[in-house]
Amino acid sequence: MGDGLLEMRDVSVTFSSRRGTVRAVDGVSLDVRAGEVLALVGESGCGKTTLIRAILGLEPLTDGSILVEGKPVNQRQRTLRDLRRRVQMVFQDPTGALNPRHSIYDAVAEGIRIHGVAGNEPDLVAGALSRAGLRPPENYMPRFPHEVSGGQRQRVLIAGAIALEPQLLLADEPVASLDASIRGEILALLRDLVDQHGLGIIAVTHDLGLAWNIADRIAVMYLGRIVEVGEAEEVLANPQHPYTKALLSVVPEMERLEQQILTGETPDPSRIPAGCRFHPRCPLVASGEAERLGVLGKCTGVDVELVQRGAGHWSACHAVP
Amino acid sequence: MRARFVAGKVFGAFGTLVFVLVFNFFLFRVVNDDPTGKLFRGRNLSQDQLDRRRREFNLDGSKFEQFIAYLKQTMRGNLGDSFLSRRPVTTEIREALWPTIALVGTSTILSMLIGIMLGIAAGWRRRSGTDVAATSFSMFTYSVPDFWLGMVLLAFFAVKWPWFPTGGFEDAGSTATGFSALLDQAHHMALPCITLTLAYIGEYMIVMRSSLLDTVNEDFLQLARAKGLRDVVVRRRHAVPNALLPVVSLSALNFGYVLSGAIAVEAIYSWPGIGQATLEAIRGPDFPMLQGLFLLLSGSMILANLAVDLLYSLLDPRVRGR
Amino acid sequence: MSLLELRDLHITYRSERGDVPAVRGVSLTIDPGETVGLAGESGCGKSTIAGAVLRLLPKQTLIGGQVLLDGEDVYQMKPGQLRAARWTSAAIVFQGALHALNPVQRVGKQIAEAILLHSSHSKQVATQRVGDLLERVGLPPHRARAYPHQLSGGQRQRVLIALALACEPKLLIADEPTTALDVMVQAQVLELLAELQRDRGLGLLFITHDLSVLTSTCERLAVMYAGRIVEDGPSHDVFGTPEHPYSAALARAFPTIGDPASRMNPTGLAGDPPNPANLPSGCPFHPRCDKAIEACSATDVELRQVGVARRAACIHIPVEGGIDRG
Amino acid sequence: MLRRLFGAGVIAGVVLVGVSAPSAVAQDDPVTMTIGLMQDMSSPNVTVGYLVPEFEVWNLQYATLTSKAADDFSTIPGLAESWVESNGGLTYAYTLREGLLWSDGTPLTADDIAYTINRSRDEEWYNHFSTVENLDAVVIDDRTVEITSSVPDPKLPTMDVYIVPKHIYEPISFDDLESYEALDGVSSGPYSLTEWRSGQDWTMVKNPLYFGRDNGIDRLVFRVFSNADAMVAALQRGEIDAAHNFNASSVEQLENDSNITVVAGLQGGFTELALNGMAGGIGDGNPALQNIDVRHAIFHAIDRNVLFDRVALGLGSIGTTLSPSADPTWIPDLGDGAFAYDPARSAELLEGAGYIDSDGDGIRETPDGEPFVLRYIIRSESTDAAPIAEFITGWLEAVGIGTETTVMDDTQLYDVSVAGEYDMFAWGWTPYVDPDPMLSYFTCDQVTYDADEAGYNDANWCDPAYDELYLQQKVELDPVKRREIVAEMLRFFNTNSTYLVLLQDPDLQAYRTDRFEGWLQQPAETGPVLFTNSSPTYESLTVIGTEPTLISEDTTEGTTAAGDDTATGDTAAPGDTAATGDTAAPGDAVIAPAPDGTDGSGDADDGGSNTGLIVGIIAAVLVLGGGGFFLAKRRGSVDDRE
Amino acid sequence: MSDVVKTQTTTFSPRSFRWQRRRAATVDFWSRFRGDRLALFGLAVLLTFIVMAIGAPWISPKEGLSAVDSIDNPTWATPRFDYPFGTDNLGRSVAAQFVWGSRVSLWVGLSATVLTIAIGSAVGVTAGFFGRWTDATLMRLTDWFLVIPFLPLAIVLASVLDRSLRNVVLVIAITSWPGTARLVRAQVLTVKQRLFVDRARALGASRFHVIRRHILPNVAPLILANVTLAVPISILTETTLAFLGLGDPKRPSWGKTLEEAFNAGAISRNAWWYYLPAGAGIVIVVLAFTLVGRAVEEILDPRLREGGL
Repeated sequence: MGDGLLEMRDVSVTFSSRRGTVRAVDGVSLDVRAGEVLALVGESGCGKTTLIRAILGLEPLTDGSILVEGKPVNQRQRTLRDLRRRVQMVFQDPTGALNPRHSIYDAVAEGIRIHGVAGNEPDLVAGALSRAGLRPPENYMPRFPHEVSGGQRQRVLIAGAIALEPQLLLADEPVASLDASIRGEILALLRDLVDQHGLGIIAVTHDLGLAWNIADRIAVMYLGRIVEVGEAEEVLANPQHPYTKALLSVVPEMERLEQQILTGETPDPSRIPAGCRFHPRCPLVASGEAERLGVLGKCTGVDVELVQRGAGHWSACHAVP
Repeated sequence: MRARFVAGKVFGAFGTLVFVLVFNFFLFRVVNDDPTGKLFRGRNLSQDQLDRRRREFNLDGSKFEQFIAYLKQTMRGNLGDSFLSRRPVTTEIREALWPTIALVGTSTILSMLIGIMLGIAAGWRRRSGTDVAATSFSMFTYSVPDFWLGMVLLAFFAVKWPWFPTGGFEDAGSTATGFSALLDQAHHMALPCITLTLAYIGEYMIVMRSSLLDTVNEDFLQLARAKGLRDVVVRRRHAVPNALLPVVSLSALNFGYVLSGAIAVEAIYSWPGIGQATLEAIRGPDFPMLQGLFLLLSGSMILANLAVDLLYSLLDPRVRGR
Repeated sequence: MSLLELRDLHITYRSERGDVPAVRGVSLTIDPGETVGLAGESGCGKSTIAGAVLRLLPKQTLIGGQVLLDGEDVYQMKPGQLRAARWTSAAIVFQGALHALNPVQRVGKQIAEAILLHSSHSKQVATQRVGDLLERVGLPPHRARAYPHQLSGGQRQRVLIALALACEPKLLIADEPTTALDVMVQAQVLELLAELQRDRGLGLLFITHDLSVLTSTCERLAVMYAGRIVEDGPSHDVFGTPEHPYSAALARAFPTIGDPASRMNPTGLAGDPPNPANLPSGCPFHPRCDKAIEACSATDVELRQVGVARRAACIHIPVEGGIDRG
Repeated sequence: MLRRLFGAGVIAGVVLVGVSAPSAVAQDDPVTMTIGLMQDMSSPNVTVGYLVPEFEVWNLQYATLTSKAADDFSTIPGLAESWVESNGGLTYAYTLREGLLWSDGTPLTADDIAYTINRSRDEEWYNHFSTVENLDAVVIDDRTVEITSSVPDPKLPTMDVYIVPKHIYEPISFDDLESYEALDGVSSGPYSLTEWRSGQDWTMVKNPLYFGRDNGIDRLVFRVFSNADAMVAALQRGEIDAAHNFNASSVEQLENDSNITVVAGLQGGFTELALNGMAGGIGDGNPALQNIDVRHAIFHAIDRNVLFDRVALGLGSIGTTLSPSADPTWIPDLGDGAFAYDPARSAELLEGAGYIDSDGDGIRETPDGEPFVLRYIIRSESTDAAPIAEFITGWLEAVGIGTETTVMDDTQLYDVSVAGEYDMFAWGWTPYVDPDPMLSYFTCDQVTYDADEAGYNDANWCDPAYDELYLQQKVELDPVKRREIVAEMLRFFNTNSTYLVLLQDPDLQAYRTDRFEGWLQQPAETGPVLFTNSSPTYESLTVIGTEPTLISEDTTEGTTAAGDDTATGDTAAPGDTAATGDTAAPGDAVIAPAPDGTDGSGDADDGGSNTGLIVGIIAAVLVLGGGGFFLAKRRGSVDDRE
Repeated sequence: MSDVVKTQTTTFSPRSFRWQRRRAATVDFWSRFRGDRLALFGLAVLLTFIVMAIGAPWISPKEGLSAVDSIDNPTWATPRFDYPFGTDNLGRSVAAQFVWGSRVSLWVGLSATVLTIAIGSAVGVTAGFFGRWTDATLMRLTDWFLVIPFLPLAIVLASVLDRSLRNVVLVIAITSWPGTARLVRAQVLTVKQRLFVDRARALGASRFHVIRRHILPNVAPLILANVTLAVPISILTETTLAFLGLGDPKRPSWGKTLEEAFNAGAISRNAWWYYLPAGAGIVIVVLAFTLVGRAVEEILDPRLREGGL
């Protein structure tokens, strides 16, 4: 608590679906400070996207609270409008996130108009475009999304977001849909925004390489929970949670690690296992390690909390002492 | 999952049916609240007699009582008696139903079959001669008003060249039975059936064609070819079953549409079916009959939709899944 | 004899808006049991090559050069011959597993269809074989009765692999088999492919944009750019010490965790992949190349030998190859 | 999948072969006469039905005590062979023929007659009640029944109520009677109804026990058409032997057919233009119509000759006044009251009444300065209503009266006429044989004062002087005096009422002359042959090429043992259409000059079935060939994608 | 933060750009449309008929329609110089009826379609966008309308209402909006799923803004394409109603001509000139609309041009 740009306390988001209650986010507490990039890592379906949508009020909270600059996020129209000026989001798929019928100018100007940002609109748009690396902006403004490349579209989205001069930027898989060779440029742009303008960024990703590239801190999410969080170097060099270790081991170029390929796929968030929710796939349980340590009963029966493992490094595992 | 899916669909259909029941009742009450006086005009009716009529037709109580009586009756399968003929509506409808089912059924099947075949031929080889010919033919028939087509066919093939009977379901007073009766009925049905078939081929053809065109670029067709399947096998096993899906849903809509839409064609060919019965009931106005007919038509529409939903789930496992 | 040999393959798509050269002179051979990776970004022509091997491209596509499958030119085959060769000489693991399976047919039937088509097995035998195949790819045999939508993405990809193995081809072409899969599932599928390749001595042509995946899976690697191979060679060498600036940039896009050089230093290429319909003159990479010199915009460089079994197409490589590397 | 579809296609092809096959109905031995008509029965039950078609059925199935002569509706023997008057004309004793039997073999006795009369009076059966209202019947013996009227009744001794079989009707309670299907087929007339297929046809078979003449026709089939043209074509092809109610425009073409005779029979039906007289005081009729000069101006503006030529195509005749009876002899000479077409006179009358076009827009203004515009309602259920409206509104505009037209079906029109919410409409009536009912409709009693108790007076006009005359004729037993009173009533009505009778509507009928002969018009010269008041035509028909045979004794010259009965008096007849008949179509033997354009497409009658077969085969070949084409296509396209 | 970034100035004018863009879109539309020969042909035919409908008073004097004014004409005349399509049973010129009838057919076809589409789109957008119970209620209603037999309902409605063109338009709209509603709703649901709607919400846009700026523009092409395809159906429905005697008695329409021909016995008389022109007129106009409609659909329907403009 305190100086955090964003504070989440025990945030839960549940949906009801035909198959029952889906606990997409299940008790997450996390802070983000100004001027840092937090990478939120996990497999698809782990709830990471739901979590950042909740920050914007796009999903109502079932439990817990989110404070942005100390002000709580709720579903009231006025709060939301105000919130959505200070917090902006960059979407995974820039092609889908841009209305094909709006010119790039209109796409960037949309937020400006909605919030009635003071100033000459074309100038504001041009400023945002050039900050996002689309220079000269006049070349881009009259064009339509399908007339520019994927990387440029992502820059347009970023321009639309920073045109409102937000404090917090939520980037949902910002480069996943882009060609490999141009990802770096976009990441560099994001990193720049943090370094130059002091934004806070939450970057949602499944790619640990991206975290290594730009993140100050990493939070690993599994089935609606944070299972490990800490400084990026620390987490990547010295992962504590078996899930983090497994994720790290399957990064192709991490050949020095023995691969720990988890069986099965991300489980169904409507049927969260009892005890440690990772235990059905946990290599420590599978290899008998947990039993040897005498924690198997806890693993299958007792829910697990985040425990501090070092400076700013927390993880949630019964089997890690 | 399967049983639940079916149950869900049946339940939905039932819900719609209940609304139709309610809607029918009020639709015709809004149209007219006490038809007795008008129905029996031209006959010297004493007040007593009028009152008896009203009682007979459940028109004496309040709207609400009438409604309850109507629901109860309908539940028991009693649709009341026709104002015009005094016979039970169910009997009247039953008699009109067979000719319409024969006509609409045959023409729906024919137009579907021919339409689908034309659609496949056209869509599989886009812009070929077959495609251009089939598409133009379909667009033309799609544009022709069915009753006008009926008039023209009648004028030429029954009046000018009297190859076909001018109308009716079979020869008047026919005592023929068995096959010769069937032949006679078929002979009478030829022109109205051709009319309706021609009028509806176009739509099936156009939908089938565009649906097939959508399917042609699917990856799984590429895979099927890569497996070494012949082109016709790819078409028959992989392309057509997928492309048929929209046609199936169209057929439900069309079935109901044709059933009631055959009104004008039935009128032209003196076809003693549902369409004629509807026209007469509207002219009456014969409310019990109209209620019964609307119930029948919307009921069969609901059934057709249900059948298509279920058929769809047979053809498309994705629908069944959730 | 090579399983597959591409000789100076040119492929040009025809459209109303003009011709689009997708592949411009690719030569490649795969020997039995060999794994070859083909890397490149979207639009570089790599998937087109997969289609070209089994002659699956649209009829009007212009094809130059030769595709030899088991030494026979695919484009000279008679229709019956071609159908017989399909799936037995080479099979494809398609990308986008959801669309590659017929949604209204049980997956078992789709596998059995291929078996029945290319063998004289009875239906029972085919069904049995479908079960075996599914087991081999790590699915319980009863999943044969499932429809594609009832399977998860990873399971579908396994089905596609089983389908590709149905007729015991000697060559497997895997076209982006792991794209759109989660990291963990991707690892599972990769492991499966590697296992199969080892067990059966399959030749494998692995096509993907993910250079890092190729490096860990394939012995040899070819990097494509704008319809051409710009570099090929043993995969670790290509990924670790790329000769072509494009390969280098691509390799950098996959940072090595723990490598301080890439920490807080994302790097990428400026500009966008070229539009195949409108390629830059000279070396098509030159507008994005940080080592471009004036000559690059005029000369299109062919592959040049760089040491043993390595080639790259860059003007900075001496024509006779073998430059000294520090 | 496709193969299965194709299989179905083959089946459909077979169906189509069937479809095109010739009608292979075996020609039965029984002689069948088929009559086409445009309307189905509403019910064959005499206590329920009310449309023209069922009256024909009843006329054939239920003999009446007395019948009506074909020529002039005079009373002739029916079930009764003679009758005797007593009690100053209040009581008649009827003697039945000997040995009368119902078609099921049950004897038909005086008991059946008394039963029918008394029960129908007590239970107020629609079709009987106006006749039997004041009657009481007493069985004297098996062959004698005595009928007494409580008031003087000029209709007697005619007793044309349909006698129903007591042994069938007795078990049916009052409550069940209306839903009785009446397909028992127990008949006392020449035919019994055996089958009715709603919307299609009904069949009557010969009653072998009928007391009258056997015409040699074993079955009558009435076939319902919904398309008059189709019916005409069917007649020309010999599918049917007679047709009732087709379009006037078909007359010329039928006349050209040498095997067909057209009859435009008059039965008193007429079409009138009704103006709202507002007598009931309810409604919102245009007050200008209260002015008799305005009404006469409207009447003079209308050219009935043109309507007769163009709408009626010269069939029927021009109407000059209410025809109160099916018997045309009731219509008097009107003299000046006939309102000839005279637009100048019309204009003059309007000017005189203060209706002047002061703003020069072609429409006159009322004395209050409002444009003089009348609402004209077009009946949707008559094909002639629209052309009549075309003409009338055109003529009214020509004399400066504006019109606004709306279309209504009969139900709606009935509603507004009862509510008095109209200015004018054209509709029609068909009278009974006795003039009383038609005349009664324009008495003040029948004016609608309360929408819940509607009367028949759709002109909303009444006059005490007229009512006075009406009451006089109602009890006048002297036929000559009664005729005089009626003539006076009609002259008064024509001049003072709000009715302008436009046309006498014909029943258009046509029959083939190659199978049956002896068609009879009722009344003679002017009447129709079918669907007439007492349907005498069937008795006189013979099958061409056969000798007529008699079952029992000849009855057409029935012994009239009536005492001093002057059988000239026309009597009331229930056997006819309900009052508000359809003004369907014009007709007469007078044929309008033929314009070009009609080639008698007629007599391509035979060979139809052969051609049908050929067409069927061609169609089948096409369908199968089409299938083959698809098969071939499939084969051809084997490799086109590889 | 704003002071960190130096203020940019630009010469870009959004308004003039928008006009420019619209003009370009129109030109683009036209150039695509022009590529479709059949559609061009259809358009030419339509224009001819529209000119004929508008110019009816000059082409054929109104008197030709009046029975009173045709008293001296021959009846049932075959086509000849002064009566190009012959005359009818009252001596009126069939050609005059044809010319004037095109007015009603086109007018009803267009206005009923506009009304149908307006109701259908309103319901579809509301249901699709607001979802939940609004959607459930509206879709139930739509389903009900879909299963109620369309033509009988139209006939019942038409027989209750006055016979006027306005009511014919109304009846057609009341009975045929559900199809459009479903189509539009489905499209709204698709558009709603698109990420740019999420983005707009994330930017703080109100629902109204989202509907106006994102949903409508993306549904509009579909609606427009639907208009051109719905006109033929409206025309055919009008014709059928008129044929069944439920049209406006005061105005000649093609359906009314056919009704009159049928009632007057043109078929048994072989008066082909009476019923062929009106029917052919319907076929040609409907066909022309269909041709144009298909082309417009192909150009505009977002489902057919995924990702494009």
